[in-house]
Amino acid sequence: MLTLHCPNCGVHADETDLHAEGEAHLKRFGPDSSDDDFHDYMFQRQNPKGVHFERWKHVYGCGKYFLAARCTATLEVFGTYSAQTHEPPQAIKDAISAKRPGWSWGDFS
Amino acid sequence: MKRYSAFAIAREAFRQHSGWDRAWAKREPKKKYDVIIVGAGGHGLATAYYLGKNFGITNVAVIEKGWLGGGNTGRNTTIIRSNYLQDPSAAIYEKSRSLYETMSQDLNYNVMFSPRGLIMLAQTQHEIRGYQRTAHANALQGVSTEWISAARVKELCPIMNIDGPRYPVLGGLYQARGGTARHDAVAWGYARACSDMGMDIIQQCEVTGVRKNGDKVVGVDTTKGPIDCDKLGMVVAGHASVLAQKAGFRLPIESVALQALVSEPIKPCMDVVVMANTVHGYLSQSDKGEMVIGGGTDGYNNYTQRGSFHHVEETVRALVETFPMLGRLKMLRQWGGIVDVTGDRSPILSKTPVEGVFVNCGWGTGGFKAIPGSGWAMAELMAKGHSPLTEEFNMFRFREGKFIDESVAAGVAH
Amino acid sequence: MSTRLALGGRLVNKNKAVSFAFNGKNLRGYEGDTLASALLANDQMLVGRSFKYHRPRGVIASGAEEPNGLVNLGKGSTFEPNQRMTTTELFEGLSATSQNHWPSLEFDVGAINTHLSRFLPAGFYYKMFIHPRPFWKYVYEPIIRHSAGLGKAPTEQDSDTYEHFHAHFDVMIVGGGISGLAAAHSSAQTGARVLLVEQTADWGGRAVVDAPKIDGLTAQEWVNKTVQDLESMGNVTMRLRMQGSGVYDHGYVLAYERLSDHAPEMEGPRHRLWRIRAKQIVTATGAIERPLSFAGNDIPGVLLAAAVRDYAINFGVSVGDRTVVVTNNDDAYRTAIVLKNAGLDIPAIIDARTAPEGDLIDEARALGIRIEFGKAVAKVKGGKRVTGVEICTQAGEGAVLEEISCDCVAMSGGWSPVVHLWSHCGGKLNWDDVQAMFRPDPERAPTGADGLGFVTTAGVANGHLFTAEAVADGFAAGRAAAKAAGFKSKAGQAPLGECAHEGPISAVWLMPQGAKHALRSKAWLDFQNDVKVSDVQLAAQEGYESVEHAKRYTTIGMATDQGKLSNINGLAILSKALNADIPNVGTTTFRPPYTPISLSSITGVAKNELFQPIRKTPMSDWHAANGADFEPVGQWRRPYAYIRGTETVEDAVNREVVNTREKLGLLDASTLGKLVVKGPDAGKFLDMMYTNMMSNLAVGKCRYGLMCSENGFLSDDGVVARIDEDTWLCHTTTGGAERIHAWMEDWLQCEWWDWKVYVANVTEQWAQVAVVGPNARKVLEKIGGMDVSKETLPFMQWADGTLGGFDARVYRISFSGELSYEIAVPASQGAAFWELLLAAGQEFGVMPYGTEALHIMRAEKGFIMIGDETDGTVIPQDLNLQWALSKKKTDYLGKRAHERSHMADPNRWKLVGLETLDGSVIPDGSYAIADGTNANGQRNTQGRITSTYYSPTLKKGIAMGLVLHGPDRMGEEIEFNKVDGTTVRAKIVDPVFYDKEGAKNNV
Amino acid sequence: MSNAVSTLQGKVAAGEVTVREGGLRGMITFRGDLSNAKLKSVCKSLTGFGVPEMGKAASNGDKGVAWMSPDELLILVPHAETNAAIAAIEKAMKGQHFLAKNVSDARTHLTVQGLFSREVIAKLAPADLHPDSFKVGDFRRTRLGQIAAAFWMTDDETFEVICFRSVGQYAFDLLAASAKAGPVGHF
Repeated sequence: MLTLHCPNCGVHADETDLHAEGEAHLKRFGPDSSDDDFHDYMFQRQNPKGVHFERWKHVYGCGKYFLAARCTATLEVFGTYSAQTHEPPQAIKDAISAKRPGWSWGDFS
Repeated sequence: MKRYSAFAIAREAFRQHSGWDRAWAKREPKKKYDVIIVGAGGHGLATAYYLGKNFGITNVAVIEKGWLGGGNTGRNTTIIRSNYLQDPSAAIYEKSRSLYETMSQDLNYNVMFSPRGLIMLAQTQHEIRGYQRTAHANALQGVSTEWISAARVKELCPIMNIDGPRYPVLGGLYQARGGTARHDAVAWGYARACSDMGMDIIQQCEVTGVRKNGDKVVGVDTTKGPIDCDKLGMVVAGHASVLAQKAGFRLPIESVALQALVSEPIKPCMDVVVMANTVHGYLSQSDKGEMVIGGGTDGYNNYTQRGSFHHVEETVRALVETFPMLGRLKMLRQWGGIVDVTGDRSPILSKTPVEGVFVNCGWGTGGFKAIPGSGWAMAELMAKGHSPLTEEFNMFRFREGKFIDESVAAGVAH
Repeated sequence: MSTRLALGGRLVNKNKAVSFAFNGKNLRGYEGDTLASALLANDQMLVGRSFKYHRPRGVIASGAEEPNGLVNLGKGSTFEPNQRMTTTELFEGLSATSQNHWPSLEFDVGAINTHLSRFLPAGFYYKMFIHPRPFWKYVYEPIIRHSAGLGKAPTEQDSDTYEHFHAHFDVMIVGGGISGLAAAHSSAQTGARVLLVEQTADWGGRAVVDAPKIDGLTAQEWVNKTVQDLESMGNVTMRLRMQGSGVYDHGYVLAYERLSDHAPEMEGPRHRLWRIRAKQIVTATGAIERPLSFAGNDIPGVLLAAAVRDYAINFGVSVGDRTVVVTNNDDAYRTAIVLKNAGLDIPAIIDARTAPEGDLIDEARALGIRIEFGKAVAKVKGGKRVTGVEICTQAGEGAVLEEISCDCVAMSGGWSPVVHLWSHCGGKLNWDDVQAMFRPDPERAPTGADGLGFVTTAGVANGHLFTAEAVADGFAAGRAAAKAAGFKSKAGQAPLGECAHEGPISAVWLMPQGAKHALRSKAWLDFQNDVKVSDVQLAAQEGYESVEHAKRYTTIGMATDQGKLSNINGLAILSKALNADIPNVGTTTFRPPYTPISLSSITGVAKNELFQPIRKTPMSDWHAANGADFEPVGQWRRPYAYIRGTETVEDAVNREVVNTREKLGLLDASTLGKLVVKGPDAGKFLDMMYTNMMSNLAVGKCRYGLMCSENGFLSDDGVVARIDEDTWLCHTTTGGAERIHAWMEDWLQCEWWDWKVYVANVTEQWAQVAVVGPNARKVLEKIGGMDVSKETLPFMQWADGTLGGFDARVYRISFSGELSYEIAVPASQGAAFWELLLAAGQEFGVMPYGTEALHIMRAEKGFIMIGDETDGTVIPQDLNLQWALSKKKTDYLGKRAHERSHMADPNRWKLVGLETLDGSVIPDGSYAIADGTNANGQRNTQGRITSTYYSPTLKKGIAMGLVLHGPDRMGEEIEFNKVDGTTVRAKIVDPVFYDKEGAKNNV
Repeated sequence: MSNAVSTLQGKVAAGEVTVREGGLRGMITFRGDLSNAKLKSVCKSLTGFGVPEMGKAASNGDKGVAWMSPDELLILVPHAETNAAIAAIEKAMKGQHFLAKNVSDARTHLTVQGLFSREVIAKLAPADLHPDSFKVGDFRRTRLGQIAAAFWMTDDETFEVICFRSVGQYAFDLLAASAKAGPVGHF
């Protein structure tokens, strides 16, 4: 039963107030993209056992999306941050590095 | 191997059962095998079994990082059915169901397959249409199912409240030869039979790497040292992504928690399996008398084998509403497993970008019922390079947009 | 015999007798008794039958770990099976029956199994019942199921009420013994918000029974004083009869409060399930005494030593007159001493240790009790009741030295800390070889959201068995937890406990250590499931070496006590059989709940009308009062049809269709989603959302739009209206409102966050009525207020105005092919507006119609329905909707997906109309068969039905379906299957069955 | 207007804690840049209160304002004045990117009043309702049973609760059942 801090409304939200929205930082590929790019965008997922970046929606709360850095093996939360970004803020990355030296995820590390 | 029978038991009874051998031999890995199967769950063991039984390939090792049958095989709600909508699904699940019919005899191990009948409840007009569509599809797929009335549902399952104020039962899709089996016994029975064919089942041995020569697999590194092989089958469910990464490719799957629970045992009161997809719950009674309850998956990636309680709450709420007598029972135990789900919620049985590496994963919440069929098909794929049963389940279908979507009619529950 | 003593019984009120019934026999106990103590007081030693062999069973414990004393409790709507009598407080009129026997508890036919037990070893059912095949389902399984199962199945709905409660604490302490109290005290002193829960009805745990001194006071005095202190503190919440049932991730704790189980007449909920969020959790859950494994240890009259003591001190009940104490540790001596002092006979203390020393031993000796060192019980004599024990040397194989007659055996194999809650969320254990127990490893605590440990164990649960250490450890744990929760420690004295010096335990896993098979096969590990030492050894012999294999193969630990008594003993036997160390074999996983909790408590208030929300439109009450036959559509309930008089549902539907086509129909369309999309970039945004162009829609006009998922599949459709320069109003399907709103927000927040667009879901602000039929305009003109003429308000336009005095927005759109207006008025006025239309429409033959009539009319016109023609696998091209796929736009959601090979495949099935030759209705879901079979032997198909109805307008069956190359095969006949194996022939036709030229609407 | 009625038409479940449907309330969803000066001033002029801090609400009788999200306010005005208020907003915000919609009838407004009203809410919502954590002036959007709801306190014993109109009956029954079940004795 997770609790995640919603950076949009400041509430430390219970999992039952939230909705998991899948992997974060997916890059959209539209018309004229290659089959491989489109396939990866639609279906290929990191699904790591460890550090993960994912989307959440504060669905019963402020209705806003946010992103979370979480460990799928321990459920430790390294931090939550705005959904309006293409990569995790440095502070989040540093927090992860402090706990999981040498981590990497997609293009991030 | 000493055959199991009532006579064997009687004989042993008079010598304190001292004559029973190990069900499966304890072996250290050889240097090389024709085939290595990673994952000694039901699917992995069944694959090995049919490689031997159907294709005479017995120089096989089944490698397990924990204890055999310790993954989802040993932590599911044991439902067996084949009333699927789409042709490829109906084919492999019906193959599977039919193999369950004779499994106890084939393996000389009583897996307690109990074709007690399974009902999928229709509680909305939309579900009625969906299940009638499935019934018509099944009729052409050679899957024996029938659409039954609410009254018949009540007759088959008297403890159900079909006049619930919220979602009255409008009818159901009934598969008379669907049912349950003893999950552990399926893994143990296959393991015993594989071992008897001379295959090595190596527990407590984790694969740490996949060794390749160019684009072809040549073996694996394990915690018990390197082992060579010509072909490698990855049958590790929730950990498929992790293992695929070691082999240098990715899979279109995600791992999430699926939870289940049992009540304290009570005297027999329910002789069928019931699935209620509108309210998301399914229920059966084990031979021990426990009411076995399952529901949908959790929403987020999770490798802990622990789920979130509110999913249990939703499932219990749904079933108490449908079966009011459950309210006075108690939850004895709840648990979780890691299931791997694909983009269309159908499994992957496929060749991979790495020559000689085959993958079997993505069964989501529906894996147990598929064990023998999946093993049968996977063995054929690995032995012959193709199988009509796995054709549509290849991992490249997502690229073409050629999905096998069962949620269409059946909802999500398995 | 077991009976009530003249003295003792700290928990019972001997001035208040309570009458109850067991198996129909009327008995009396006292207020404060448990059902178990009351039955023992009435010499009811035999209380049940075991699971597999139906062996006679007596109470073995005095608390939550009891595996034998299970009863059916109550009647009818409050009947409950498998109630544990040791935790069931006695109340006036309690009625219980024993379980798992036929015909009676004393004489049980199933007991034949015990004589067959040699034929029924662990896993016997895996090895037999294999042939002949049908016998498993029809013969063997029914027998096995019938003999299993313990309690009776309830037959009625639970008539009690239940509730949930959410609470947040800095520190939660589970267990109200002296360690828990000390922990609560120390953490509360820091100002932390503290919760202390105790599963029983009183504070103090074991200490108040064994009465050590704490801070110079008796344990009871210290407990009273501490409880008073805590109650006086505003930051402490204390709860009795409340169990910490499960610890979950991120400090979530499930706690089970039993409010009225002990007093069913009480008002209010029976159970309250607390959902707690605690920053830190301290588990001061004590320990459970282990049985010893000797032959006949399951015979009624053999109890845990501490339990025998509990019954004497707490309830003033003697389990037997002559009690033999069997032990491998000092603690059991307390039982001998207590009983001796109570004037009961202790023929002997059998101590497996060779030369132990300790205060308690001296005390027992001083009382003149015979003590035998290095000895063991070879076998307990008796059937339904202990009659004696055979004594042998522990080091030997069981040669009997002497038989001692007795009617009670008090055994103690040592203590196992209750580590369940610690382990639920991943806390790891260490094996303590000296104390022969698993202890929590503080280095490997369960970790929370911050990655740090959030559970601490305290006192006995932490392996500190002796009072002095236990209270000190509790105090320290409370402090540490508060500190971890962010509260600085204040000064404060840890309580000082004193107690007798006890010598070390010596692990005894089998008695005698060389016991032969005959003895081992009668030495029970799991009393409820009938698992014996020989069964676990057999499992090991057969290669079921993992502790999980052994558990599942023998069913040890799978009983309703979840192995509280059997797990460690079984594990030790398994380890020995494998020549492995206990820690290397490891434990099975601890899963919630600690003891079973009622499913009703999990449901809480959510049953019957509160099971799920029912969404209602402003006109719902009118529908209900006027014959509506509702169908659930998501959480909405929409009228399927309005039944009049004696007509059938079908009659009603047909009447509604015909009346609407010929006169005037009203549909409550309020559930249709209405999303306002506003902003400078709204047009650009909608062009991405919809497959067709929306940015160029003129103000005042409407356009039908399609939405696809990014995967290319049709997800929703509806009419979009351009309200003003930067505002659009998008209608969605009934099921679509929330889904599409979320979909839009997703893209706006996570992909195009720089676009200036706001979306608002105003679905429920409006009551929307579809006024449909040839007389539609007439009724609107009658109520008057705005010009709805063809000229002013042509098809696919909208206008604001007033109608009959109501502020209204009128859309000239049609889903039926008839002249049709959809009118939105504020929801608060919806009911009144609906009534107005009905009244005004009388002269025009107005009738309301339901969803089925709606479906039929749209099918007659060949309009698609999301959810019928679409099922998540259908793309617009399949429905011949290419016209709605904008060629002008470079991008929209789903466009790229449509470029994939399978979606561009010319062999995809396409939408057509279908007509049977005989006018009959094609069955729902039928498939069009093709020649031959596929590689898996399945019949080939070439299409399927998506919608099929009887058309009361055309007086024949009509259908729509997807067919291979369908549009190119007009007039061709194909066969559709029926579930009975027959087929029905149908002709491929244009899907527009009615008013092809659209004349009806063009007025 | 005369035939305007609220969801439950003022239904009451009286008891130690009384649950009451609050009748028609004027409510406006007001989205825009909350730091915008024009937005601030129109908020003040309509409600008498400035733009609240994150997670706060201020109300006085029929008028009030609540912080819904970083770009959304809920404006409370007398029901009859709602459209006029929206007109005022549109006038004031002309040229700005904003949205103001009347949602008065899309909502049900309930009050929960009595000694253990905190506990009635806490039976249904996962939020921390301890007096130290949730006070008069705080505003919380969360889950109430199985529906979304928002609430704030007008005094130590009174909660104002709003939810969607369609589930008004469910919300009322849920709260009434929880009130009827009695106090927990925690807060």
